[in-house]
Parts: sequence; C-alpha cells; structure tokens
Amino acid sequence: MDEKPSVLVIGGGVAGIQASTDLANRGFQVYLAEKLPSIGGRMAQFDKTYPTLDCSICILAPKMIDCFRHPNIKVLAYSEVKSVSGSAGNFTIEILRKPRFVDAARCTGCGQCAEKCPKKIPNEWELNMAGKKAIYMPFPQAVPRVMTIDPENCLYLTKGICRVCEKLCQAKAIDFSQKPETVQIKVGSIIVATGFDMIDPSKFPEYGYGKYKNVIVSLEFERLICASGPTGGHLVRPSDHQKPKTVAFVLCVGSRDVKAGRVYCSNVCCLYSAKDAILVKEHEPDVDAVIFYTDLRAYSKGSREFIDRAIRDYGIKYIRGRPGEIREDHETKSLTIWYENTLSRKVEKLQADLVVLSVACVPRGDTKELAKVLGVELDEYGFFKVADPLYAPLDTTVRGVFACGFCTGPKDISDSVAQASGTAAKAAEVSMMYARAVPRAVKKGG
Amino acid sequence: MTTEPKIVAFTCNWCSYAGADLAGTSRIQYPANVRIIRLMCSGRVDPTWILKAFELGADGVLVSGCHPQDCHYISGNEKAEERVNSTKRLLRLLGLETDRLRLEWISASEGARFAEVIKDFTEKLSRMGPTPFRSKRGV
Amino acid sequence: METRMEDAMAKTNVRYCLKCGKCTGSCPLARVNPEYSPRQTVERAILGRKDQILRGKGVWWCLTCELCSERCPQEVRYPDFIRACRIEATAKGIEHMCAHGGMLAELQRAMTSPEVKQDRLGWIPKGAKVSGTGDLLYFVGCLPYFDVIMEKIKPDSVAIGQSVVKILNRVGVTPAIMPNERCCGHDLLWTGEVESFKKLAKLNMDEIAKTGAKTVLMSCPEGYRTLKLDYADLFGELPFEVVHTSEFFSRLIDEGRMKFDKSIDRKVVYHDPCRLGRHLRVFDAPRKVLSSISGVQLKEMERSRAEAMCCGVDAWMCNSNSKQMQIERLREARMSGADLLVTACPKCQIHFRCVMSEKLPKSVFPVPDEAKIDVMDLSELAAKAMGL
Amino acid sequence: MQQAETVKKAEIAEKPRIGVFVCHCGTNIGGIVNVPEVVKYAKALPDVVYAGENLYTCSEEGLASIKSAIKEHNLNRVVVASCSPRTHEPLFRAACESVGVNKYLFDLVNIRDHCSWVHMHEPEKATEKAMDLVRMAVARARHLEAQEETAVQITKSAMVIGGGVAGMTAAVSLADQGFDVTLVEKEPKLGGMLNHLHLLYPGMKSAGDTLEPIRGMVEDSPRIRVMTSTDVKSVKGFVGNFDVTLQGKDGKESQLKIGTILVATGAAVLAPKGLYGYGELKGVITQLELEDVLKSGNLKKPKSVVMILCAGSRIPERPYCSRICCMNAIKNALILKERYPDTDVYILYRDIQAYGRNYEEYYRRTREMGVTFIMFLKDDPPVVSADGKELKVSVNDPLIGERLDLKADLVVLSTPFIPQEMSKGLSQVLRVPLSPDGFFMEAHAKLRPVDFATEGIFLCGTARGPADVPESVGQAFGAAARAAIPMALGKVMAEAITPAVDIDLCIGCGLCERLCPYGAIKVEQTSKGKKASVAEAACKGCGVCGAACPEQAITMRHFTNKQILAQVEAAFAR
Repeated sequence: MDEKPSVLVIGGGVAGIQASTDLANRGFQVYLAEKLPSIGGRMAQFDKTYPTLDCSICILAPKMIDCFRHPNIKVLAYSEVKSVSGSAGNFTIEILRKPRFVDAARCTGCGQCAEKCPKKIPNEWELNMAGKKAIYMPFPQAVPRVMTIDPENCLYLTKGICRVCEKLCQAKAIDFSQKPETVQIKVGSIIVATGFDMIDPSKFPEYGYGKYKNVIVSLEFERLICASGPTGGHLVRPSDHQKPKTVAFVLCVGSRDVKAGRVYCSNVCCLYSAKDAILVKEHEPDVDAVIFYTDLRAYSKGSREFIDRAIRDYGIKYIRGRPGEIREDHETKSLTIWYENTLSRKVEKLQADLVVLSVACVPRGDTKELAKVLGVELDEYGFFKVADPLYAPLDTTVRGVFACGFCTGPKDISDSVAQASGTAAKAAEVSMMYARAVPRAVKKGG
Repeated sequence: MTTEPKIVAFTCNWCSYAGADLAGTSRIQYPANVRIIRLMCSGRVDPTWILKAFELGADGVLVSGCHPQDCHYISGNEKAEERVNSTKRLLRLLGLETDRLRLEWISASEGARFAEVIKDFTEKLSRMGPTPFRSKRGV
Repeated sequence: METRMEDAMAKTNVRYCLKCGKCTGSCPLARVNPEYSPRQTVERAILGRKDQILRGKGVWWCLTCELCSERCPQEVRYPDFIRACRIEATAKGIEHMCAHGGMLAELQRAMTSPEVKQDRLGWIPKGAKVSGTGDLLYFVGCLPYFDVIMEKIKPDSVAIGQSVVKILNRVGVTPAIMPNERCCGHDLLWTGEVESFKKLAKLNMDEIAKTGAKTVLMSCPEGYRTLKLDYADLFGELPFEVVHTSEFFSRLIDEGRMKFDKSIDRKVVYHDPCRLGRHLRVFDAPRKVLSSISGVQLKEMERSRAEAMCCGVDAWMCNSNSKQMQIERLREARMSGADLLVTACPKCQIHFRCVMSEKLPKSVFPVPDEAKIDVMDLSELAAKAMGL
Repeated sequence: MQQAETVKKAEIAEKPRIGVFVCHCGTNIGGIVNVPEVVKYAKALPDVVYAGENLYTCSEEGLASIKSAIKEHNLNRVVVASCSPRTHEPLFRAACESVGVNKYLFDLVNIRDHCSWVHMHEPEKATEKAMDLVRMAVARARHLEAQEETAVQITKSAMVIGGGVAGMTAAVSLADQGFDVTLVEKEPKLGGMLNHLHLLYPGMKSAGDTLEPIRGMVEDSPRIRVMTSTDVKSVKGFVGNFDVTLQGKDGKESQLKIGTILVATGAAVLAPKGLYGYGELKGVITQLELEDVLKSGNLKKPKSVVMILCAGSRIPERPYCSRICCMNAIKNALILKERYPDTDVYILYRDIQAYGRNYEEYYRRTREMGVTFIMFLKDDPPVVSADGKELKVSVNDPLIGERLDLKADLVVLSTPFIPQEMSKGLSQVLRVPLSPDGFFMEAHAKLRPVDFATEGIFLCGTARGPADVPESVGQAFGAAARAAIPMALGKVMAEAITPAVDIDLCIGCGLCERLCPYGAIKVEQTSKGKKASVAEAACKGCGVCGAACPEQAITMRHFTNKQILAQVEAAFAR
C-alpha cells in the first residue's frame, strides 16, 4: 500500500480543491471524491466574484486543472462515498464510481458526439435555462474534459436504440458496457467540503417564483449574466428575451426567517447582490438596479467599500424594506413590487421587469446520508456540526474527520478557502500523530 | 490572399492566451491572419520584438494581457502598458500609425472578445493599407 | 387570551421583530392609508410607547386579516397583539370608533342578559324540517339581524340560512336550530369587550349543550373562528365538532349525498374570507363545492387562498378605506374573467353588496363599471344548483 | 517536477534534430486543416528530421508514437501541433522526459483552439496558418535549451509574529505538524486581545478559559520557542532561507534562520477620543472598558445602558466595517441583561452584522430578553450630553421618524479594530503590502486569503482585517498549512523560466530590482561590483526584468529573446 500519508476530500468545489492541492503539494496522497462529473462546484457557476469582480471561472479553472493533473491527487469525479470504517489515522473507505459510459482515457472531449446525439434534455447546470444532450460535457471548462452519458435519458440505455455517439466517435471512447464499480481506499483523515444548495422560493407565493417568468433566483441570474451562459451574457428577461429597464434584487428570501425554518443569515447575499447589480450596470448602464435589504451586511474585507462604490460610482439604489408582495401584469409580464420604504416610512410600489430573489443557502440535499456514512453530527439546520465553534471550528464531532467551507454554515469564498487550507493542517497533524503507528506497521506487514 | 493584413499577437499565458483558447472551444470565428506568440506575462514583451515584427512586414501587432488587477504576476500588465505606450511614440517617429500597435486586456473568459478584437483590428488595418515595410515581406 | 399589551408582546413574538417592513408592505390597509403601519406600531410597542398605541387610531384600523402574520419572517402574530391592545384600551375606557353607530354592539351587549328571549326563527322557510335538538346544530349567526339593520342595501342575508336548511333537508338531515341563539361574541371580542364576549360564549355553550349536538355547523366564518378557536381557548376542548358549511358540503359530495342536477352556466370566482382562509386554513372545500357544480367555470383571482385580500372590514369597523379596498377587490374579481363572485361569509357579502348599492352616495365612492359584479354566498349557489 | 534533477544536459550541444507530430484530433483539426499537407511542409523545414501525424496525439497510441520516433530518429527536440499547452503540455513533456528528452526541449503548437476551430469555413487559410504556426514553433525549437530546475532547500522552521490566539494556534499547529517554531510577541505576555476580553460569543465561554489550554500547549511544546517582549528588526533572504534579526525590549539582538514567516500581529482598537463625549463625559466608555468591569465585577448596577455602534467606523476616514462589533455589543448586552434583568439596555446601530453561525439566533435571543435596538443613519448620529449626573442620548430613529431621548448612566461605544501601529514598519521589513485600510494585504482576496504574494510569508487573524475568534483560528490553521508546504517538501523546485544574469553585461543599475514584484532579483555587491542576482525560489518567471534590462544582461530561460525573435521572423518567412 501507499507509504504516503493519505487523505480523502469529499467535494470538489473551491474548498475541496484548495484542501486537496495544499495536501498534495506537501506530498500527501489525496483522493478527491466529487459527486458530479466535473469538479469546480458552485464557484464554477458564478459569473464574477466580489469584491474584486474577478471572473469566477477564470481564476478557478487553473486551480481545477492543477488539481486534476497533480500527481498526488486522484480525482474521483462522478463518485459517491458509500461506507467508512476505522478511525482517525486509518479509515477504510468504499467509493462508488458511477459509469460515464465513456472511456475517460480515450475521450478527448471534442463534443462531436453531443452535436449528433438526438436526445435533448434540460441542462440543470444552467438551471434548466438551456438544454444539453443525453451525452454531455457539464460545462465548457469542465475538469476532467470527459463526456458523460445520462443513463436516464440515453436512448440506447433506456430503449436499446440509437448508439449514434458510439458510431461517430473516432476515439472509440463510448463504452456502454461500463458498470458501477466500488473502489476501496485507506486514508488517515477525511475532509468534508460539500458546499451548499439553495431553497426553492416557490413556497413564498407572495413573490410569485415559478408563477411569474420574470422572477428568478440569484443563481439563475449568475448564469444569465455570464458570457458562457444560456444567453451568452446578454441581460434579457426570460418572458420575452427583451432587455429589462429595471432589475430589482430582493434579499433574505427564506433567510433570517423563522417561519421558513432558517433563523440564520445566509451571509453572502448582501455582497453578491451588490456585485450582480454592478454587473447589470456594466452590461447595460441605462438599466436601473434596485436592491431591497433589511440589514446591509458588508462586513468582510473591502466589502463595505464595495457597497459604497456600488452606490456612488454605479448608482445602485438601495431600499431598506422587505417587499410584501410582487404582482405580475399579465399583458407586459412586468412586475409590481409592493414594499414599505422603512426609512421614509412610506408604502410604495416599484415597477420592475426582472426580479432576482436572494434565496436562503442550505446544506446539499444528500448531507444527511453522508453524515450517516461518516458518523458525524449535523446541526439543527443540517450543516455539519463543528466540535467547538471557538477553537475547533474545523473539527467535526468525529476525530480525524474535518469540515470546511459552506457545509459547516454560510461562508464566502475567501473564508472557505482559508478554512480549506486549515483542514489541510489538521489532516497533517493527524498524520504526524499516527505516523509512528500506522504506516510503518503497515509497511512491515506487507 | 496575402494582401490581407498580417497580425502578430503577443499574449500572456494566463488570461489572453486562455481567452483565445475559449474562442476556439466556443467555435467563435475570426480572420485567419493572426499569429499568436505565447509568453508567461505581457510584461515580458520587449519593444524590440514589436519593432522587429513591423520591420519584417507585420501590418499590426497586438499585445494582450490580463485585466488590471487580474495580472497573474501582480503588475506585469502595467509594465506592458508603459512599454506599449513608449513603443507607440517610436512608431510615430517612424511614420507608422500608432494604432497599428494595439494593447488589449482580454481575460480567460472573453473568447468572444478576443475574436472581436482580431476582427476589429483586421478591419482597421485593412483601411490603413500596407506599411512601408510591406515590400520586405517575401511575397 | 392576552388582555394586556405587555403580556401580548411576549406571547405574539412582537419582540422578535426585525423591522423589515414586510408586514406594512403587505398590509392592504397601509396601501390606502398612509398613516397606518403595522411595523411602526410594533416598534413603538418595543420602545414602550404604550399610550401612543392604545390611544392611537391604528389599533382600531387593523383588519386583523392576518396577511401580515401570514408573511412575517419572525412569526409576529400582529392581529392577536392588536386584539390584546384593544381589550386593554377598552378596559382603560379609551374611546374607539364603533360599528354602525354602535347599534350592533349594543344589540350584542343586550344579548349578554340571560333573561333575553329572542324571536329569531321567522326566516325559516315554510315546510322546512328543523328541530330543537339533534346531532347536528346549525348555528345561524346574526343573519336575521343583519337584514333589519342593513335594510337599505337589501343584504338578504337570511337567504343564506334558508339555503343551508333546504340543503340539509334535501340530504335527509333535520338540523337543530336554537330559538335563543346568541351572537357568538366575535365582534365584541375583537373590539375589546372581552367580558361581554365571555358572557355570550357561556350562554351559547349552555344552549348548545341543551341541543345535544355532536356537530355544530356554521355558515359564518367569524362565528366559525370564534367557536372553534376562542371558545376552545375559553373552555378547553369543546364537547362538539365545529364545521363550516363549505367543509360540510364537500363531505356530503364525497359521500355522494349531495348532487347538483341544475347546471349553472356562469364564470365564478371565489373570495376567501380571512377567517375561513388564513385563520382556519379552509381553502379547498369551497372550491371543491363550486367545481362540482356542472356549468360552473371556476376562475381565480390574482390574490387568492392564503394570499387573498380582505374585504376591508372586521367587526363592523367600517370606514372610507374599507370602501376603497372593496372596490379594489371587486375589480380584481372582474379581472379574473368571472361574472359571479362567490364568498362563504355573510359579512363579506354584505360589504361587497354595500359598496355597490345604489343607496350609497356615489359622489363619495363611485364604483366603476369594471368593478361591478354579482355577489352570492356559497350556500345559495349550492342550493340553486340542487334546484332548491 | 522530481525528474528535473535527473536532467541530461548531454544533447544540448548537439545539432537540433527536430520531430514534428501533427494531430488530427479526430476531425477537430483534420476536418478543416489539411494535416498531410502540414506534415509534408514540416518535413521540409530546417533541422526537422521526422514529421508524422496522429488521429489523437494525446491518446496512448499517440504518445507511444512520439516515444518510438524519438528513439528511432534520435530526436532531441519535439514539436507537437495539436491543442492548448495550458491543458496538454504536461502530458507531452512527461512523454518526452520518459525517453530522456528534457521537458524544456518540447514545444506545443495550438492548431485546434487557435486554428481549425476558429476558421472552420476557410480550410485553405486554416491550413496556411497551421503551417505558419508549425514553422514558428520549429524555429523556436531550434533554439530551445535543456533546463535544470534548481531545487531551493527550505529551512524546516517557521517564525510566527504575534502571540495572540491566531499566532498561538498557528504555532501549535505547525509544531504538531513537526516543525520548529519561534513565536515572537512584542508584549511581555502571550494572549493578545483575548487578555482584555471577558466572555466570548458564540457560547459565552470565558476568554481566559479559551486562552489557557492553547497557551499551555504553546508553553509545553518542545518545538515552540517563545520570545516575548521582542520585535522583528530585520528580515533578509527569501522563502526557505530567511535571515531574521530579533530585538528584545532590552535592546539585545538575536539572529534566526527560518524557512517561513507567519504574520499574526493582530489589531488595535480605536480609542474614541472626542467621540460622543468620550474622555469628557463621565460614564462614556468603550466596549473594551465595559468588558474590564464586567470581568472584574467592579460595575455597580446601572439603571440604563446605551451602546452606540460604528463609533469611528463606516465613516469617510475609516470606511470599513469592523465586523465583530455588533455581535460583541450584543454579547455584552446579554451579559448585562442576565445580571441585571431590570436594567434598560439600548443598542444604537446602523446595520446589525449577525452573519455567522448561530449569530442571528443570538441576536434574536437578545431581543427576546428585552434589549432594545434603535437604528440611526450615518448623517444623523446620536448625540450624547450630560443631564445632571445622568447622561442623555438623543437619537433620531428613522424607522419611526421620531427623536428619542434616552437617559443613561452608562454610554458604551463600539469602536473598530484598527491596524497595529507597527504594521507599517513590519510591512517594510518584510516587503509585503498593506491594504488601503492599513491592514496587511493578502495575495488574493478570494483565493489566497492567508498568503502574501511573496513566497514563504503568510498571514492570519486580525492582522489581515477585523475577524472574530473562530475566524482567526480558522485562518491560523490555514496559514499554518500553507507555510508547511515548502517546509514539508524540504525544497521548492523553481520552474526553469527564471532569468540568468550575464555578470559581464550587468551594470548594476537596479532597474530589474525596482520592477520585480516578488523581490526575487536584487543588486548585490560582488567581486565584480554591484551586480543583479536572482533568488530562484522567489522568482515566478514573468520576465518583466528581462524585458526591462537596458544592457540585455538578463536572459529569460525558455523564453529567450533569441527564441522569440526566431518565432517572429518565422512568422514572415514564407
């Protein structure tokens, strides 16, 4: 077995990538398990990041490639952690590798198969605002650059017909015979970095999401404004693909909301909505951008200045007040937002053509199952519980299992990255602690 | 065919070369008259190379790097800007249109923009016509 | 039941207020009355401005429609808070605007006397089978009184009661009806007269006991809420089940006992009464009844179910803003494409009919044609569809 | 990287024998570019001894064909014409190295992303361009030289500057990871800010109880050398090889050689002189002073306490939000309310920053306990005045549009974290930048929050900007991990794209030193006078110095003028 101290990282977002490369760079053997066909996580979906307005994928993609090409990192994309046994210093883990039905070694990611594939399906990476084929590349900068076949939708796998992709792939990469396989690995410690999901705001009928086409959520906006997104970065509203005159951003939809079961603040909405509003202005200077807030939470480094800039340099309008309701004009599909401007203490209405809801961030859907597999506790909201919020913010309730980033509670990218590196330190401490015991014993043994 | 303007492009590895890659993966079409030379940073571009390119008959030279603040090397793009500006002054002395030397910030996500720049540059250069050095070109 | 502002503040989550203004941004009254803001009332309460609140108009303006508490992210139960304030204000003898010159309130107070012997059954249709006792009691509510007091606008409220009795007889039920039924006390309770309310409640409970009813059927949502929630709050678990006609009818439909053989070819839209809807979450039953009537095309208003807009009045505390709201609601009903507005609350019906009534000085509240629409109670329409 | 040490310099002298491999990439290239023509053309180019084509050069077969051709035709330069070096160069380089061709003797031409895919409707032009690009690459390849990546040895010990909770946490983590640490603290006592605090949110644990275990770990660790009452006087050298001079308060100096540096110097708290009557009116104190009396118990029960947030922050001269003040005020309000339930506590705020894990719950509980929150606007701050022996705070509450007059016997000001006075000096000693707000500036706000741009120097805690204990601790572990990387490896390989200085040409003008963003090239006194010398490990190879050198004394390895000029010339050679 491998003499290098080894670590399993669960989740291939920016935090997981950071933890993996930090450990690999110091000579650890890292296994990075990612549920989806590509690493990259949420950050890969964003258009820009605050407060630097960096292009998100541009600064992330090189890290994704470094991570994937790193000799000490085995990226297990499209995989799920099935079982964990043992304890700090020597965990034994079973990981299920789902079949892509494409030979990763042969596929060059040229995408011709997708062009010819007859089966069009919704593209959930684009939040279903665009389509994709039953054989697909998750997104242009996906890593690894390997096509994947969706078994629920592939005509051959469902109906036994077609095989077009197989016929035209000169690389002979299509392999319908692939089966799910379980790989077993041994590691000294585990780092969880599974990130977050967002709630479906249709449970707030007063805001009309799902009923009104031009009411969208912020993640949909990120794709809408992104050059590689479904509209090629053109700011248009879904109903008629026309340029909006006014875009409104509504914060705290489901956050700081006892009724919705989430007392907590989602932490990132105030800043990313300021960033989104700035993007609106940069794309279309004559479009008005209005942000409805309750408390403006711009506490992270440089972010208060960022908000000041949004107001001063970009003319973003801030209104203190959580809107009561949003109603659609059935002819124009434009929206009327009813709200109390709590600073002027007047009930007013705003006509907007596009409304972006900042919905509450929540743990990934499958967090409960993963927690069960790992034997760690979750907090009342389903985030991973940390051993001590004060001086052990990176430890879970199980020794040798660490957690970083959003999966332990709302956090922005830089806090997540700092924590990710932090878990690398914790993992290294573990390997030191067990260095005498474990690897030598194993070495002699076999 | 060879009468169409010829462009030499010096791009940094991290943003602009990546932007050109993205133009490719997104299949954005642009004129076939640009020849890219990859450097680590736009700050590496030596004015001598630019002059050499013109002297050999280039109709235009593009220097392209990361957007301000995004430079992989902190501030190399700023150095590039200074050098391009001073080189433009030399071109003027040589009687060349300063617009034949172009500086662009193109990020790794701006494949479309890279294509746009090449299209636009090509049109402008065609309007300017050949440089006095053109005859040197082997056709 | 809280009777003091301070107690209510704790019990109704007022202290948790985030000052976000979602309540005021939702409030149908605040849209037409710039002086009114639930949020500011709450914040003044937190600042200990008790007098300012108890002596202010706002405490009486609130419609207690629960749209604000439906949406409040901190679960502030504003209407319950307001009710406590009204009770304390009343206890302090603070003047408040009274309904219809206080006549209704006066009648209701009068009914608190045990000696009262009402003669209130004159409306019962000839040949209808009713009894003094029975498993099912139909709690009629104040319908007979409404028709007299609101005579001018011809509310024809008893038609509701008549329809209910006919339908019951048709499905083979002989309802018990109380000759000396008192006002349920809803209005007195919500205008702060908690003591009178308690008296009425007690008297009604005794009367109901005499009938031996296992089920009490209500056609009035305010009465429904009062018995189901406020009586229960007073006396603990009730010895009988309380159901609203809409729920009762939809049960009968399930059991195949209620059949509509007359087609009603109209575009119908349903208005959710606040107390039936948001207070007690009855949304589907009335719609089910309507959609099982052949010929009925059921429409929906933009704001329906939990989102529904109030008819503009609670406990008869009517004012000019109420009329504006009613007109807005009627317009919304018409915009749904309907030609018939069905509600399941005699009071909603009266308020809508009132604003459209010829008797009202049009100079004050002109109802535009695009807001005019027929209004009918669910029970009446159901009876018609059964050929009754 | 490891292979770099086993570089064979043998072939460098040899005449170039170049092999060209043109890729079809299925039909991605071959469908537009006439690959056979390009191959034919390549064969005719100077020094090309072999040219061939592959369906997929990156496939196992493709790589095998390169290796066999290298052996068969004993090639010493390899050019592949296929896709982007950004994704595939490592793959082909590895193939070359595996058969003994130094990876710096390889070049990759992108005739897919930059050619076939962007000229799909102009096959002839695409083919012509592909030929040009191959010709340019071959021209460069003729001048390629094998390079040896120099390994820089790393001293396996670190210096942590600052003995607060962040510094101590980082030190302990590094020690636990097996490295020696010198922990330098300017004060006589470890503990930093926590020495002055009472209870900590979240969890209401006492600062002392939080501090003790970690202070214990620091003092007990055989790997940690604690130096209190000590300042960092000077730092020379670069990653892995820092020469540090420390100076004790007693003036005694000591030398230190360490591999990495962690900056955890913390922050100071603004003294609100002249703000809200502080220093003039009795009873106007800071949160820190309140913590003191809460801790010592020397607080006589107040009837009414008014806390004012953002006292000195979020104003033009200090635009940033101090991040922790809201929760800190909430915490102290809660402590007061628990001790004296009938004391009125008011918190005057602008925006409540309850952003973190369980913070909102905490804020909520405070409201439940009856603490009254009153908002005020920047342009209309509260006014504190003396009213007999009582204090009066007059504040305009925009949310109800009324001016409120609050009686108070204590007015507590939440003043922001500000940079330590010594930050400026230390930033110059370390040659690391400060942000506009005066705190230390990380390499990248998002992706490198605990690194400095300078190799081998890291930061954590409030030295970087306001942060609470959990955040500082998280960053401390992060900085410890980042610092551990080079130390764990024991060496860093410098990619061989660094400058080589021709001592005879260099006139020591220092232009390169001024331009280098990493302080990797410096003019130093040598036997031949002042000459530029390169710190390989610190250099990133951007080439700014190479382009700037007026004497052409600097050669950028692997991107030499000769190589690039050859490319330029080749671009016009047909």
